[in-house]
Amino acid sequence: MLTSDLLIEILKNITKVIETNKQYLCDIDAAIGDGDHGFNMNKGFKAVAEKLDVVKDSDCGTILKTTAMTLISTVGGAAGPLYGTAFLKAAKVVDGKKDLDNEDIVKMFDEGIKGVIMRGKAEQGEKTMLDALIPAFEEIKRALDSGSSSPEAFIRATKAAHDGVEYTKTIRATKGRASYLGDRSIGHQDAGATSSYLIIKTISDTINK
Amino acid sequence: MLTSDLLIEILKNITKVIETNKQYLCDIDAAIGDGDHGFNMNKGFKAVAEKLDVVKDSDCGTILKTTAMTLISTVGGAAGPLYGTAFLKAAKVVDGKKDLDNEDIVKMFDEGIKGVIMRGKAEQGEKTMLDALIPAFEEIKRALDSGSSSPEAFIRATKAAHDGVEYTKTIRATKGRASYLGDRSIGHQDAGATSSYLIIKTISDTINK
Amino acid sequence: MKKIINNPENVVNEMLEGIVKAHPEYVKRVEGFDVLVRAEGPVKGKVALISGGGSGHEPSHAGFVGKGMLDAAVAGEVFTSPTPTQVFEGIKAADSGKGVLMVVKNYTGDIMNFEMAAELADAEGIKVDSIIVNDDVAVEDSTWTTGRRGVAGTIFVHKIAGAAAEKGLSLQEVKRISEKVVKSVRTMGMSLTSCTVPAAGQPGFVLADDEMEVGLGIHGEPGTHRTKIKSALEITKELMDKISADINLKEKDEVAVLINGLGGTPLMELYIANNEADKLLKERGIITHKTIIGNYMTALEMAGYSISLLLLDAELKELLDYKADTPAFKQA
Amino acid sequence: MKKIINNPENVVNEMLEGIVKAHPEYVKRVEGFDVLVRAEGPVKGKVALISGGGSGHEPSHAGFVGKGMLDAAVAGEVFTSPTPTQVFEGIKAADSGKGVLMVVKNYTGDIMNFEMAAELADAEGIKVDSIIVNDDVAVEDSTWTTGRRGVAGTIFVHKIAGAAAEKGLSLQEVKRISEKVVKSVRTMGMSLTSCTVPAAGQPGFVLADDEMEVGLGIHGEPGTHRTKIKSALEITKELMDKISADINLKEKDEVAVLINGLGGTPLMELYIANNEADKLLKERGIITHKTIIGNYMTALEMAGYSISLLLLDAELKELLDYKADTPAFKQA
Ligand SMILES: Nc1ncnc2c1ncn2[C@@H]1O[C@H](COP(=O)(O)OP(=O)(O)O)[C@@H](O)[C@H]1O
Ligand SMILES: Nc1ncnc2c1ncn2[C@@H]1O[C@H](COP(=O)(O)OP(=O)(O)O)[C@@H](O)[C@H]1O
Ligand SMILES: [Mg+2]
Ligand SMILES: [Mg+2]
Ligand SMILES: [Mg+2]
Ligand SMILES: [Mg+2]
Repeated sequence: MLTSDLLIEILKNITKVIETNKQYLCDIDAAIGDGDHGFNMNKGFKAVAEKLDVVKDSDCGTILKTTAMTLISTVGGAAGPLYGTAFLKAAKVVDGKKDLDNEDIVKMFDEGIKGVIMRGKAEQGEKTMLDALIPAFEEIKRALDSGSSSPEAFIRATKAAHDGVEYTKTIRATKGRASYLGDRSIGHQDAGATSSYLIIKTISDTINK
Repeated sequence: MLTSDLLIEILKNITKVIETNKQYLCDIDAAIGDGDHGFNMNKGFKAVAEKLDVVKDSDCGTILKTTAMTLISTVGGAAGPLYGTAFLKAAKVVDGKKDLDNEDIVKMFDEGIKGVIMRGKAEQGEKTMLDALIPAFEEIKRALDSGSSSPEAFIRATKAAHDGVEYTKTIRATKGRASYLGDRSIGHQDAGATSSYLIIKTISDTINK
Repeated sequence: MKKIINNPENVVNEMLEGIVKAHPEYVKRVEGFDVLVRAEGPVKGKVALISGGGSGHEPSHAGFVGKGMLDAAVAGEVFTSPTPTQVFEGIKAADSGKGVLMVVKNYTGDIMNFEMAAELADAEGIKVDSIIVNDDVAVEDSTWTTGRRGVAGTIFVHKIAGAAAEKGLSLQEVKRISEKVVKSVRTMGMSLTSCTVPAAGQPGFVLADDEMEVGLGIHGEPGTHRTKIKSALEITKELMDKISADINLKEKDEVAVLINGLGGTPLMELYIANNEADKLLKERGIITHKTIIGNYMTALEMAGYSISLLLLDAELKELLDYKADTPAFKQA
Repeated sequence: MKKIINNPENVVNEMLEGIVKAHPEYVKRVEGFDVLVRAEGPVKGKVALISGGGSGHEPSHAGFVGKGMLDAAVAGEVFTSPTPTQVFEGIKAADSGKGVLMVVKNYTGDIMNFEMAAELADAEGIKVDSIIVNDDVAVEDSTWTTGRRGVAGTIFVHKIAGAAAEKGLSLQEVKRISEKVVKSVRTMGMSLTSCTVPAAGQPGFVLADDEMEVGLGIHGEPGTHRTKIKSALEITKELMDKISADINLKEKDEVAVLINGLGGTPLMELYIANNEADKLLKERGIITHKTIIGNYMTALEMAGYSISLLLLDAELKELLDYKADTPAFKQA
């Protein structure tokens, strides 16, 4: 069960984790992109954190929509529209709800990922955030289907996301800035996949606390 | 006695010496000027050397005038007009003569230096080529007056020119590019004084050979 | 990092202020946003042309706001696409009712942010269309990738679409002409040095003293390959060969040439490169109608340059020669 | 040394070729000399304005050859004054019988070479006069030194004297107006990096990663002092204070501002500096009539900039605003 209070806490923790990893994400992006992913994400989530007080008593839909709109209006780059769209689509699923059950969680994730795909026109295996998000989502589904609790499911999802990040090292980018490098992108991990992994890990850490 | 053949030899030797010292003169100029004095001089004397074959049977006036015009039309910078004017004025003194006596030599030097002063409006002590030329000239006069031979006089002049270069290290530039530096020019030797010293030394080495 | 800046986080804002103060006769700022619009805008009776992208490419794009070129420019953070909110403000400020054409360089971020802005504008009933510039032949244009990047060739779109809009053509016409420019322009660049994003504080990559990077993007992204530094002739030939092969130039074809400095290259070197480019074109019997040379699409202080060739027809030629009056591009 | 060049000994020649090929509608070359004159020159019925100096300051001076500015530009080797022979060719090619005014920057070499050229011209019966620009307040103007250097303020002389000549004024009048500009303009600059003369192959001086040089010349000559790098605000204030003190600006005075890049500075930084300069002028109640910003008088790839202030009166204002059409300066 995910309450709106817990959701607020998760978002606050994501802000902290992104801030801590700002330079790390930039360095990863610098190797095969333009080195700004950490700044972009940090700018966005700092803005989100500032808005959270205003919506702290709202339903999950409002919280996620505010998060989405804030990311969209502050991040820019590729990450802004992608994460923004993900949160926006997730928000729609839980509109008006203060407490979310496992079904909501799965649906939220599913819609969020579909949003990323719709916006970015990428698929799994193109060395993007999807390579962390999709395996994580599939693991959540599998875990919940087999009767695991959501905290347990997220522990497994975190592992899957991490594997996804590792997988991005082995492939050639065909979407995003790194695709310009051709085969030279192989050997480097994807920045967006890394931030997605950090976000899933933070959700897991927060609900497992 | 200075013959036109010896004059040609002197000019060829100057060309070689300047070429050998190209980088050295640039480095000196770089410290307090713009680092091109060696290039400028080298460009000019290489052009002079090319012209020497044409005038090799001419009188000293023609040889020096050709040298002057070539320097004026190829060197540029501060050194071009100054050395060019010096040679031009010296040429006038010996117009039509194939053999020069000591009196001619003194007069040539005197007029040449006056040309530098007329063109550059500097005087001794301003950290320019004059700080090598004037003491050298005075030493030549002194030596010849006291009955020395011209080869002897030039050995003494070379020493005086060298002292002049050393002296430029102790003073502040008030003319030329180095003057913009104010007191920061103290401690560095002047590039033009150094090339003047090299020229006098080459005359001396050639006639003492 | 050596830069004449105050706070690295505030460079875009201070730059925009400095632009408005330098060129009040050309541009004004949309209050509260990183958007510059024509001083007299929105201009009645014309399609509005807007562009933008990450900052750090100055004079692109704000320097081209003015008569005969752009109506508005939207500035993102350095090398980061502006947000849909910012672009949407640009659209609103530029639109005079005849529709808006967005000139977008082909980067995932730019495409998505401008697309979302268009969705917002659409919801408010503003007619918006877009043209995607993808002139960089360094990058392979395959269906499996995001395709070619948009680089300096974008200037030709600004100039020619700008002239079309200024002459009062419809949105559909301006878009058709823009598409023709995009189809007819190719660019390739190289660099001698990297550049430093102020907020990052260190260069995106490092080149050894005898190395150059060929085919790189305008954000300090690594290029297609790195080699020992070559002569102006060899470099220019490599770029020209790649471009000409791609655009399939034939004898008697007429082109416009853009020799674009990346920010840190002395004009002397650009002219030396132009001397080589011109010789190569003449050798092939290609006619140079116009040469544009200088810093137009830069990557901060990067040393290097790109060559763009635009294959002309009568329509493009007339619009290219049409008068323009902006801070960074003026033509009588 | 990293440069897009072929042979270091041939950079000036190849650059001039590249300029003529890029701008045939503006300039042509005097065959066999490093001199560019107006494509349509000599222009009948007007005083000819010529300038020149060492190369490496592009677009100065060839970039300003055209309507309303220069009639000819003479290019020396990099950072080396051109010879009298070259200048004399410029004089002959530009003169249409109404006399020639030479705009000379105050360097010993330039002064002497231009002076000797004038002597040659005089011997051929050509009316020649000269104006010496000495705007650099970094250097003390005392009777014991060669006086101040001529730097970026020279652009204002080109522009204003150029307008006066274009309007058909006499040599005497054009000279009077030029003298007024020289009296009314002051400049000071700073740099973050050195620059490398191609033939030398290594930088003229070296600055540490956290150092800047203040008050330096445009040839890589060391400046007046070296300090830790400061903010755009502090740097701009230091330059502005020195300039304003020297020219004694008062409230309500009207000025033209030139924020001049030295070649390797991104436009972004120039605009940030302009933002500060504008604030400082407003604080003192000084009115900015016009701002010119970009690379006008450069020192190869040097990073840094200079500020020039020109105190205006009605006459200078009118001539400054007069139309100009040259490769590097256009005004409707
Ligand atoms: N089309 C796409 N679909 C999904 N993710 C993408 C796409 N393009 C880029 N990304 C993700 O965005 C990340 C880069 O984000 P960021 O650095 O903030 O933007 P930019 O590339 O504009 O600088 C990449 O590492 C990748 O994971
Ligand atoms: N007014 C002057 N009178 C005499 N010599 C001068 C004068 N100005 C400069 N010089 C000499 O010229 C030298 C510099 O020559 P060079 O480097 O070729 O020219 P530039 O200073 O134009 O680069 C100085 O070292 C100095 O000796
Ligand atoms: Mg990035
Ligand atoms: Mg010198
Ligand atoms: Mg980016
Ligand atoms: Mg010099």
